[in-house]
Order: sequence, then structure tokens, then C-alpha cells
Amino acid sequence: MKARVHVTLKNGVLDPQGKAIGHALGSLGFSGVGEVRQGKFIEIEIAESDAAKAKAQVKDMCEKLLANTVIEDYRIDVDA
Amino acid sequence: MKARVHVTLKNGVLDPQGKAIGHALGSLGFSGVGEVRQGKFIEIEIAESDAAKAKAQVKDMCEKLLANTVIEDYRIDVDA
Amino acid sequence: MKAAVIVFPGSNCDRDVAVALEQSMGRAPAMIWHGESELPKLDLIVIPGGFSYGDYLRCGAMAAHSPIMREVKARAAKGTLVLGICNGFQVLTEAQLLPGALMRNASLKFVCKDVQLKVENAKSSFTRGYKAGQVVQIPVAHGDGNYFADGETLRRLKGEGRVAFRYVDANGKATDDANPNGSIDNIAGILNEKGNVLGMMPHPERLSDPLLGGTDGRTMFEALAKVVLA
Amino acid sequence: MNSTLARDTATVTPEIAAEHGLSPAEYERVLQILGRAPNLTELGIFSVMWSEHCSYKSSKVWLKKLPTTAPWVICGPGENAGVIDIGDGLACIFKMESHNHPSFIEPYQGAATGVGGILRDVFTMGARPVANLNALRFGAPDHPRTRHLVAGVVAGIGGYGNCVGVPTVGGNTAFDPSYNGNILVNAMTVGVADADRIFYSAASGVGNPVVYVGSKTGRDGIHGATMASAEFDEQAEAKRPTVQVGDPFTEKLLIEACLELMAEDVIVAIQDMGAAGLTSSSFEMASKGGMGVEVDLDKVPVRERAMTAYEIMLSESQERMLMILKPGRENVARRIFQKWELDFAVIGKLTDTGRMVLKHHGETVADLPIAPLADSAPQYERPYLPTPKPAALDPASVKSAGAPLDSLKTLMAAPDLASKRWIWEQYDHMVMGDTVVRPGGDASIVRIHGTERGLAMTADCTPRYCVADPSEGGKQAVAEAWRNLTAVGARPLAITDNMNFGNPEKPEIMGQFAGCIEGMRDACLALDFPVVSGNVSLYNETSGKAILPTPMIGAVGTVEDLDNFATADFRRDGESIVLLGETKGHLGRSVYLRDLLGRDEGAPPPVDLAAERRNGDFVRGLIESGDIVTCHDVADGGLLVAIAEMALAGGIGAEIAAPDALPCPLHAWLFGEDQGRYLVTVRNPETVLQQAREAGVPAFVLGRTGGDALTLAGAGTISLGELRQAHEGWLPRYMAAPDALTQV
Ligand SMILES: Nc1ncnc2c1ncn2[C@@H]1O[C@H](COP(=O)(O)OP(=O)(O)O)[C@@H](O)[C@H]1O
Ligand SMILES: [Mg+2]
Repeated sequence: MKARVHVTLKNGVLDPQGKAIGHALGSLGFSGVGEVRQGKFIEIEIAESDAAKAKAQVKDMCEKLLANTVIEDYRIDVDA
Repeated sequence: MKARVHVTLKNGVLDPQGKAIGHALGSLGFSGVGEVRQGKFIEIEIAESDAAKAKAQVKDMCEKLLANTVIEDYRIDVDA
Repeated sequence: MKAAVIVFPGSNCDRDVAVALEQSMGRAPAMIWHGESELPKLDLIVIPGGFSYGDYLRCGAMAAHSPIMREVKARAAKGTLVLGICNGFQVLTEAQLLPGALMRNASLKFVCKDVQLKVENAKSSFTRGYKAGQVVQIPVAHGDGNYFADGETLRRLKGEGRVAFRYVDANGKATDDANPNGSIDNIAGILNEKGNVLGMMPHPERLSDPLLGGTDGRTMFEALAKVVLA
Repeated sequence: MNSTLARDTATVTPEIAAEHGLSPAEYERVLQILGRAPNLTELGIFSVMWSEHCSYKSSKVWLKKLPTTAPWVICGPGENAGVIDIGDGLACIFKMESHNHPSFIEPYQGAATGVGGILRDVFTMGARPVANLNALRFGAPDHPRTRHLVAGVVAGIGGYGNCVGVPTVGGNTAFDPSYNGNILVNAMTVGVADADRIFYSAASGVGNPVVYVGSKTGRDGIHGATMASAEFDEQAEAKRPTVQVGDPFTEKLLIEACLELMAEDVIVAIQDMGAAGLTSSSFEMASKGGMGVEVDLDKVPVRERAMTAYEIMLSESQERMLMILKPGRENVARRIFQKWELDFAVIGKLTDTGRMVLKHHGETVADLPIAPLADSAPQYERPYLPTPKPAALDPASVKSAGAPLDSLKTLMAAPDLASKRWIWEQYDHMVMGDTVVRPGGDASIVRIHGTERGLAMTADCTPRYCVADPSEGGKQAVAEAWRNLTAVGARPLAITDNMNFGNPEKPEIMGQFAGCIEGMRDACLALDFPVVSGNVSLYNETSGKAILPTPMIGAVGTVEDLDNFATADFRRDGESIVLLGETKGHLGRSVYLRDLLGRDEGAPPPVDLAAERRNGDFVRGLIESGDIVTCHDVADGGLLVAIAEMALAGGIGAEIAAPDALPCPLHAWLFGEDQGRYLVTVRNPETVLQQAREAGVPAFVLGRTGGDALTLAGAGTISLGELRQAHEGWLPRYMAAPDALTQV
């Protein structure tokens, strides 16, 4: 089973990469670009075949390692 | 309108970060962890309100800046 | 008196800081592999610079979960001095021994150069060799040294005098130009509540030898030597 | 045997051989050696072993002309890197290598893996890497790709070097339109080892285990042309990138694990898996030792499913090494590699058959005779057409570009002369705690850990000289490297070279190659400066247009006592500035002529090797005796540029005056690029002038240090602030545009 995790910066946390990208897009001539935020997208193959259990396991992974919950939020999707 | 871009390494391209994450999850005691791949997730606010046009614009951004198309693929979703 | 340097896979300033410690303390520190789960009797624990686990995922994140870090936390709670330099600072925030986080440099570029620091707190065991307000020169070398903390945390850090160092210009002003990485409030180093844990991005071990260009960093190790030898 | 091999034999045709880069004659030779058609895996092995990259087939006859010996040379070209004796029982191991093409395709990863590769060449011989350098050539600054390439290459070199924790202490960077389609990324690593614990690659001992360590093998870098052939279309997936991705974290672990293992008495031979990975490493180790080798490809750690023998043998996955261990010592090695969490696998053994036999899924998938394949590797004496000698340009015939200080300001901001701080501040140049002289000067100095001695190092080449007169240019490149080491007070010991040229099948290009080698040879002999390692990169052409011939020289010397070395910065007010060496005002091929007058003309400045040596030995003597601490050689841009660099480095100005009787127009005197010159400062010049006279070294007092401006008598004053803005401003401003953004 595959889990997909989105890790994004919490609201209010400064995002230097997003800011730099937004700035660069502007200079490249793209108009109407508002806020840009960059996060991570992590795909994990897991042996667990029960979706609920898999999700719980991945949540545990996020809390322990994948996200820094001081500054980041995460979202988990699992599929078969 | 908000565009969400997933940038992921092409198949077969070594992902040292994913590898290290997989390894670390193992050391943390998670069992049954298979391959881990890490990509980027970029959210962009754009003024364009026509979905098709927005998507085209973001595609252009990906080609020019957001993705390194030599080793990365990208996927774009737009919503209102 | 005993000091130890924790070595993670990917640490690369472990030898450098060991050299500086030995120079000031007259005794080589113990080098402790991250896989150990126990520490000997110690007065000072140093978490060195480098790229633990390649700095993959987030700088310091994987190292913060090493077996040895449980023990480091326990010692810190008991008052043992803990110094995190550069990657070590990142490890300490990830391990939540220090508040806030270190983000990508605002320039998105790695930066290696001498910077000026203002000593904001000269009372801690680490900084008492300096005078409060003194401007010292110490190099930085990092890609992720952009210190961030939320408003409440920041207020507390400042209110409690826990900002140890700020990036300043030659006149001691905390300007944007003097800030090498975009850190909030030009913060270069912070202390924990009890003042026994210091995290800082600049590398004092790199300016501890006149031949290498200066000795402002050595002052810190000499001050530590006095504390732990006492 | 042939029956089990037959499986994919039918697929190899002369066309497929051609796709693999084998000429019809070369393929004919393959058939002769084998007495049958090769299968695809075997063909792949032939093709890489006989490639230009591995066989040096176009360059070998010329490389043989370079001097490679000296009493202090422990190991010259032929091993992974060169080895010299640096005293105190220590050896310095170093080499430079190109990663030009991959860096053009994907600048970050191309440059990063270039650094990784050269590091492995050095630690594979038992050295701890102590410094990296990088020599870079980019296209014209206004070419649409240049900025992106600069950003990516610099980030990649930093990303890798910073992470492994080896300081990047120096380099050389320039721009020219000839590199628009072919940038150069030449990376150099310098390491230090115990002189009696050097590790070589020749295999020995029948039955000894062949051991694979490091990262797993993937389908990285397998050549695109062959991927397109029917055999590999099975998965029909999107065109697979051939880009290799570097993993500096694994490299760091590999360095530590290998050095730890080397302290034990278990290794017979060791070799990194560089280009052509497992093929060239196993083949070369067996070939050098006159052994046979048998490898079971099922034992090779792989990271992708269903890899074929062909793919496993040709993969260029990074961060891998191959070793031959002493019998029964596998467990010692396994324990160390497990501690560092690296893959470790016994994949085969040495045999006495003289053949390379590969097994996969229980079948023999290749069976090749080693000596014939190695011995009959093609070697070409390619036809060459010497570059016609250009006529010298009379300095009196060159008009001035304007007021001298205006010209100076423009030159200080010219892409080739502008400060490269923007680059080297992205490199950790201080890690390891021994960087005594940081980037920005003539040569960088790294203390030999735990001693009071230093290693000085530099990388140099002036391609615009080489293209005008390859022989003079080759000579100059070596001389300039020698001069840069001398300028910090080091004793130059040896060089590594990276020969970057166009298509060797063109006689003019071979003429450039031959000419450069001749000039390098003369300089190496005259300066006792042997070549101990090197690398050749050919076919640097796009649409038939070749790069400027670029024989990049990396050089190493020792500073015997770190109490006495020199740097380029003015340190005190009121010191006399003394110019050593002769000034004729040579403007041919100068930066002044090119950048201010738009003329690429004339002959390059000749290098008088006897004067070079005399002047350099004199300067070094002054530094070693502690008489001077400020010294800078006069290079690109000439005298006034050199003085401005010294003033900026020290934050102290100067007042100077040209002599009354000039041999040439003033602008030629100020901006000419005559060779073999140094600037030094002294409190009292009389003694130095006297000593110079006795040594036969031309010497002249130009003026005095002091103030915060540069004043040229009769020509006005320019403030250091204005000069600094010009000099430091160009590259950051150039790189501020958005297409420079590299995220990674
Ligand atoms: N790519 C680079 N990496 C590191 N340092 C560099 C690089 N390019 C130039 N430098 C540094 O900038 C300075 C000027 O380089 P160069 O013009 O080659 O010096 P020189 O004229 O003495 O040969 C040197 O100290 C060199 O080490
Ligand atoms: Mg020089």
C-alpha cells in the first residue's frame, strides 16, 4: 500500500523558498502571481494492507519524523 | 485561483533523501517500510480565473522554473 | 572535568571542535558515536556541525531521533552544559531542547564567511568570557540558518535574555545587510530557559587559532574550561 | 560455453556496435579477439573499455611526452591519482578530473557528481581528502543558458563538497563564447596519506574475494543510444534520464568507512567505480595484476528490479567502490561497512584464467580474455596540424582605450577579472579547521593537520593564449601555476592536468593538443614540476565549433614553515611596492586588448622559463626568510590590476608612478601581461633591490602603500570604495536575475 504525505508550513511561518520562487516568477514575467508556498510531498510504500491501520502508522511517522510539528502541518492519503 | 504543483523525481532517478528517510523510519522501529520518494509540493496563488488558462500558465512556470525537467516530472492541479 | 562530542553519520566538524576543546581544556573530549545509548560522566556535551544524515528531510531531524539524544536530553534536564554548533543547533531545535526552527537561508544559498556577532548575553557559562555588547568575529557556514520562532516564543526569548548572539555590522547594529541568512531579529544563537543549553549557527571552533585568522571563538572554549574545571 | 552465451548474441550487429561508438575497424578487432560475435553485454564492455574516456586512444601518444618523475614522486600517472612525498612520512595524493558534459545537461548534479568522483579517486588510494578546487569555464555572460549553468554548477559543487566536509579552497573561473555549448567543470581533490600506506589497484592472489561496497547499483548513466535499442524497450517507459544523482552523505560515510578499513591489514587492492562503473573497475584491477576475475552479478546490490547484466556492468551509479581483500578477512571489512550502514557484498573472486567471466541467473553472460582486450585497445596517432605561429603585436601600434584609471575600473568589473567571492562564499572553505589562506588570493594554503607545515594549491590556465599559440599557452599555464604557488611562498612540487579540447579527429584540434603538451613539457622540465596525474576531455564541440584549448593545470606545493608565507593584501601603510621581473608592455592576447578594444590579436606573452625560475626562486627566498609577507604575481589584466587587487584585499590604497623612461606606451606598461612578474611590499626597499640586482632579477620601486585610494601619478585617483564596487559588484549583480534560481 502506498501512502502520500503532504508536509506544508503552518500559516504564519515564513517560507523563504516560496518567497524566492514567487519573486523569481514575477521577474520571469509571470503576472498575477500571489503567495507561493513550498512544501514536501513524500510517498511511502508500506506493507500494511488495512487502510485505517496504514494511516495510523503513517501518522505516527509524521509525528516522529516526517514533519516538524512546531512549524509544519501534514496531510496523509493512503491507497491500495 | 490556486494551483498546486507536485514535482517528483523521474522513475529510476536516485533519490538520496527518500533513501535516507526510509532508513531512518526503519531505525525508528517502523517495520514494513518499502521505497520512500521525496518530492516537492508547491502552492501558487494566481490571478487568472479561467482554469484552462491558469493551468497553461502554471505549466509554463514548471518548465521554466519550478521543475528540473531533466530529472523531474510535475503534475498540476488548479481549483477555484 | 569532561567534555564529549557526539558524532552522527554525516557530522563533519567533530574533529574541528575536538581540536578547539583540547586546546582550551588541555584534554581531548570523548567522541561518542550516535548509536550509543549511554554517556559517561560529563560536564559538557557538544553537538558539532556538519550534515548529519546528509541534512536530508530537514536539517538535524534524523539525528534528533538517534538513540544518544534521549540521553542528551536527560543530561540537559539535569543541568549538564550542551552546546550545539550549526548542525548541532538544528539538532537541538529538532529535539526540542531549544525553541523555534532553522529554515532555509533567505538567499537560498549556502553561505561561508566571517560575520560579526554581538554578545547579547554574557552571563551564561558559554558566553561569560565576553563582555555584554561586545562585537566578535566568528564564521558561519550553512544553508539553513534562518532562525524562526513564533511571536510568543520570540517575546519570551528576548524577555528572558535568552538571545545569546545577534548578527551585527562592524558598528554593532543589527542591520539586514549584516544578517547572513534572514534570521528573525538577526538571531544567531539562543539559550534554553535554564541557560545550560546553547545553540548557535556560527562556528566558534573555526576562529580559535591565530593562524586561521582570529581567536574570538576560543574565548568561548576557555570560558567553558573555567566553568567545568571549577 | 558459447551455447549459454548465445542468448543475445544474435542481437549484436555492426550497426549496434557503431551505436556503441566502435568504429568498423574496432569492431573487426573485437571479432578477432573473441573468434565470435560478442553478445550485448560483452559489446558494452568493449565499448566502454575502448572509449576515449577509458582508453585515451587519441591522447596517449602525446601524454607520454610529459615528464612524470622527480625524486619526490611516489606514483605518477596510471593509478587513480598521483602521489608525491611531502616529508614527515606523509604523501600528498591529488588529481583533477572533468565532468563537462554531464554538467551542461544538468548543472547541479553534473558538478556534484564530478566532485564525488574526484574525491573517490583520492581516498581510494588511502588519503584523507583535505581540500577541493574547481576550475570552471562558462559561455558568454549574455548567452541565455550561462546564468543557469553558473548557478547550478556552483550550487552542485558546494552541495557535494560542503556535505562531505572537505573544504573547497580555490579554483579558477572565466567566461568565453566558445564555451556556450560546452562548459568546463574540472574538479580537483588533494588528500594526505601516510607515505607507507598507499593503496593501489592491481589485483593479486588467486581466490581472493572481490568485494563491492557503497551504494546500490541502479540504471544511472546508462547511455541513451543503447537504451533506445530494441533490447531495452521492454518497459516502454518515458525516456529514462541518463543523469546520475550524487549522494554526498553516502560519500561521507564511504570515506570514513574506507579509511577505517585501510587502517586494518585487509586490503589487497582497491579502486573506485568511476565512469563505466563495475566494468572498468573490475577489468582494470584484474588487468593491472595479470589476473582473471569471476563475478556473480546476482550478488551485486541493486536498487531497481530486473536489471540486466548489461545494465549492471555499465551503470554509472555513484558512491561505489570495488576491493580485493586478503583471504578470510571479509568479516573485518563487513563489520566496518555495517557500522557505517553501507552495502557490502562479496561478488566474486580472482582467478588464474586471465579471463573476465560474468555469471547472471546461473548463466555465463560474458567471457572475455583480459590481456588481449586491454593490449589491443586502440591507440591512434591522429594527424595533426600545428597552429600557425601568430605575429607579435607591437605595443606601440595599440591605441589607448582611455584614461588609465577608467580602464582599470572597467577591467576590475570585467567577467574574467571580477571577484569570484559570490562563488567561493557558497563553498565551505574552512571546514576541517586547517585553512590558513582562504580563496581569493594566488594560491590557497591548507595546514597539514597537526603540523606547522602547509600545502599550497592552485588551478590555472589561460585559454586565449593557448588558442593563439598552443605551445606558449601550455607553457604559460604551467608557469602560472608555479608562480601562484611561489607567490605564497610555497615550494612547487607537482601538477595534475585536465586537457579540455575539441574533436581530436580534426587535425587542427590535434595540433592544439600537441602544441599545448609540448609547451607544458618544456615548462615542467625547466621548473622541476612533473605531472603526476591528469585527465583528458575531448569532443568539446557544438555544431562544429570547438572550445578554446584549455589545458587546465592543478598544482601543489609545500610551505615549509607556516610562520613564513605571503598573501596578496597590503598590510601596512607606508611600505614600498616593488615590482620584480621585466615589463615590456606585451599587449597581444591581453584582457585589455580583448575587453576594452575588442581585439583578439597577436601572440600571447612569451614565458622565459629561465627568468621564470630565477624570479620565482628569488621571491620564494624572500618569503621563506621572513623578509616579505605581501606578495602577488602579476597575471591577467597586468600591473595596475594586480596593484588594485592587493589594495582591495588589504583595504589599503597606494600611490604609484611609472618610471620616466618607458619601453612602451603607458597603457601597455600598465596593462600588458608580461610573464614572470611579482609585486611585493617592504618597509625599506634598499636591501631587496640590492639582493635582486645580485640575483639578476629586474626590480623597480613603483610607489608606496597608504590611504584609501589608488593614485597614479599624472593620471588621477580612484577610491578603493569605487574600485571595490566594480570588482565585487559584477558577479552578484549578474547572478541576481531570476533564471539563476536553483532550488534543489
Ligand atoms: N570556482 C572557484 N572556486 C573557488 N575559488 C575560486 C573559483 N574561481 C576563482 N576562485 C578564486 O578567486 C581567486 C582569483 O582566481 P584567479 O583569477 O584564477 O587567480 P590567479 O590570477 O591568482 O590565478 C583565486 O583565489 C581563486 O582561488
Ligand atoms: Mg595569481
